[in-house]
Amino acid sequence: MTLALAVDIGLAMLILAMAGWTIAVRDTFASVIGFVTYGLLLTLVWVRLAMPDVALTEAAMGGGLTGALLIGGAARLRRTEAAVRTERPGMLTRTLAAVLSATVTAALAICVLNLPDPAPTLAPDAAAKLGSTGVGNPVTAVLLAYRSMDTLLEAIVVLLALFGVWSLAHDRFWGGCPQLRTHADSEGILAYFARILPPIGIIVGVYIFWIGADFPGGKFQGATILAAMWLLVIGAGLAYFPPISQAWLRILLVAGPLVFMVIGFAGIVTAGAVFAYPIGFAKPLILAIEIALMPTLVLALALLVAGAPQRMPPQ
Amino acid sequence: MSNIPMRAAMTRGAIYLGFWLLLAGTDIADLSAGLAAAVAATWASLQLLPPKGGQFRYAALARLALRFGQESIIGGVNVARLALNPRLSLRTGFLVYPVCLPTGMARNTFGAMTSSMPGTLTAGIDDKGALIYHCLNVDESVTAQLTIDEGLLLEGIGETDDDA
Amino acid sequence: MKIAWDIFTIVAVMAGSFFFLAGTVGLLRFPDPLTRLHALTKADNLGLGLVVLGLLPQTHWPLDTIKLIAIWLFALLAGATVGQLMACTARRGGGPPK
Amino acid sequence: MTMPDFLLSAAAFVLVMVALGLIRILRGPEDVDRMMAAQLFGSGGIAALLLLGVATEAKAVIDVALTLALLAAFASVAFVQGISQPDSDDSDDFKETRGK
Repeated sequence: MTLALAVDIGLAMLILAMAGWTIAVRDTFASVIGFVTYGLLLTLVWVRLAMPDVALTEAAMGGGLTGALLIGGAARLRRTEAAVRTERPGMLTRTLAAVLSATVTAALAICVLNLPDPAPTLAPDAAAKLGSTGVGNPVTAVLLAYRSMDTLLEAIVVLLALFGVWSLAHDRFWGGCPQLRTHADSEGILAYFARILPPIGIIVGVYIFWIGADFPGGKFQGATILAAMWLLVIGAGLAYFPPISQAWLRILLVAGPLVFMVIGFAGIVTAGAVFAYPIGFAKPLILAIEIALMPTLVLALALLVAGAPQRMPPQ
Repeated sequence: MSNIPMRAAMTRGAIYLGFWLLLAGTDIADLSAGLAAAVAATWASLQLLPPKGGQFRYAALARLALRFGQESIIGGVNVARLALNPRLSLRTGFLVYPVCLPTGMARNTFGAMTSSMPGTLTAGIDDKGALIYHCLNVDESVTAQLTIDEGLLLEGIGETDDDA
Repeated sequence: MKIAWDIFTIVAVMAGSFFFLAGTVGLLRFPDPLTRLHALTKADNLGLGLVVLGLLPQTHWPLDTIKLIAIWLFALLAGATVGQLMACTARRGGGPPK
Repeated sequence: MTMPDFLLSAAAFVLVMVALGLIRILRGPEDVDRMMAAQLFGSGGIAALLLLGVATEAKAVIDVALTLALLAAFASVAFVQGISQPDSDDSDDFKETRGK
């Protein structure tokens, strides 16, 4: 057994243990903290699987935004948790849930164990045409040249999720400002941190976004970092969320998918197919789409964490 | 725009651009994105941390950095020794240290630095604005150490009396 | 020359790993949250610092090398901030408002 | 033992160490303790990641570690805010709406 294999097996055991514990523990807060740790482990696993793009996403999402989102949620559920814990579901419900989960697991296991060996792959075909896209990172090429429709739908899904969150707002607060818990002292340590880190975070976020064309990285990862920086500033009480009725905010939110669609459908005229890029223009067009999607994603991700509006819009 | 913000903006912009070049390399093709990022970072930095006049004394800051390095190593060794010692010999307790440093950046930098130094951990601010420290071993030497650090930091940011 | 750097790497990385061990032991052994925070903020930062230091000769100068130092500085800043924030929380009782 | 092998075993050692720290997550008793263990896991994770990255000469891993280091404090900040502040704002709002 090689050393690398031993490390991988150890990682797998650890991640299984962490996953099991996250499900088994009764306390929501403990479970959420377990989940954040699980995300960190997952980052390591993706690195071991030689998928740095995914590792980067997991590091930004799992370590940052999802963690903050879930911890905030757990803090809110605190008050109701004691009541919920007394309501244990009946024997029948629990047995049914167990059987259902076991069936899904078994089905997945059967699928995975019966995969043909070697697994069918389109990787050589994708790599062969990489040159015509002008993009160096195969992941970006797949996302924006071969499967751009999926990527467009992903961006739209993020927006739809945001609208879903907004729709939870009380009628009175519609069009108002989302709010984080910001009772921090503007001279305190959190404010200190939030004054120093964001400029550096902006550089790193833009860097991760920019290199995505040729190396692991990309708009989702970069946007997550930028959104996290914005949330940090707001969380430290140094800034506020804009009211969601602001025109510029709504324009930026739809601008990304809109530019994507316009360029995609322009392909009918210029290249003979929807989402096809005219020869020689692939890279600039892909870059234009990514740049337009960037503000959309930053806003949408930060506002998703912020939750529904909780304050009246300013008159 | 007066002189101070302008100069601060140029300095900070240069630093952020330098950081970009470290990350992305000096490829000309990447420079436009780097400039945009540097401008955004400088803007954010000026918003979050409005520049004030005042002279840094780099010699004192360098001495402080050196001391910080040494002390954090001692701090780490100290904790390691305590943790691995079969008999836990801790006399933990709180200590209130009244700070002369101005509130805001200077005081927080002090709090952050001393938290990495042996035996001390900043655990909040009391009503009068003094820092509350949690100490692994409460005795006289803690205050003496903190005073040395504070003196160096005061000198470094040009807040000492001999400035005039 | 390469041998000397390799030995440097091995020594520094081992020293760093030792501090992670110490941090973990402190985290498990120390009696109360505030004391445990000492173990976390100090042993941990030193451990990461030494690991980074040890890796420096193995990376491509200058970009990767400086990136590694930047990573350590960020972690240091984050550690100092989080340490203080949690110390405040722990001093005030730590428990959530119930 | 070659250099990559050494770095790989160092990564494994650091991982085992921080994983043992996870016992704190299991035991608590306070939520602060749990969060602390997660934080330790964060810096240990960065160290393990760098060791793995240099051992396998995967350049992109350094960017992953950079991202982790930048966001290392993020979850803990959310935690401190969530735990230390009672839900004053929105509970006020709820009371207001219920009163009507």
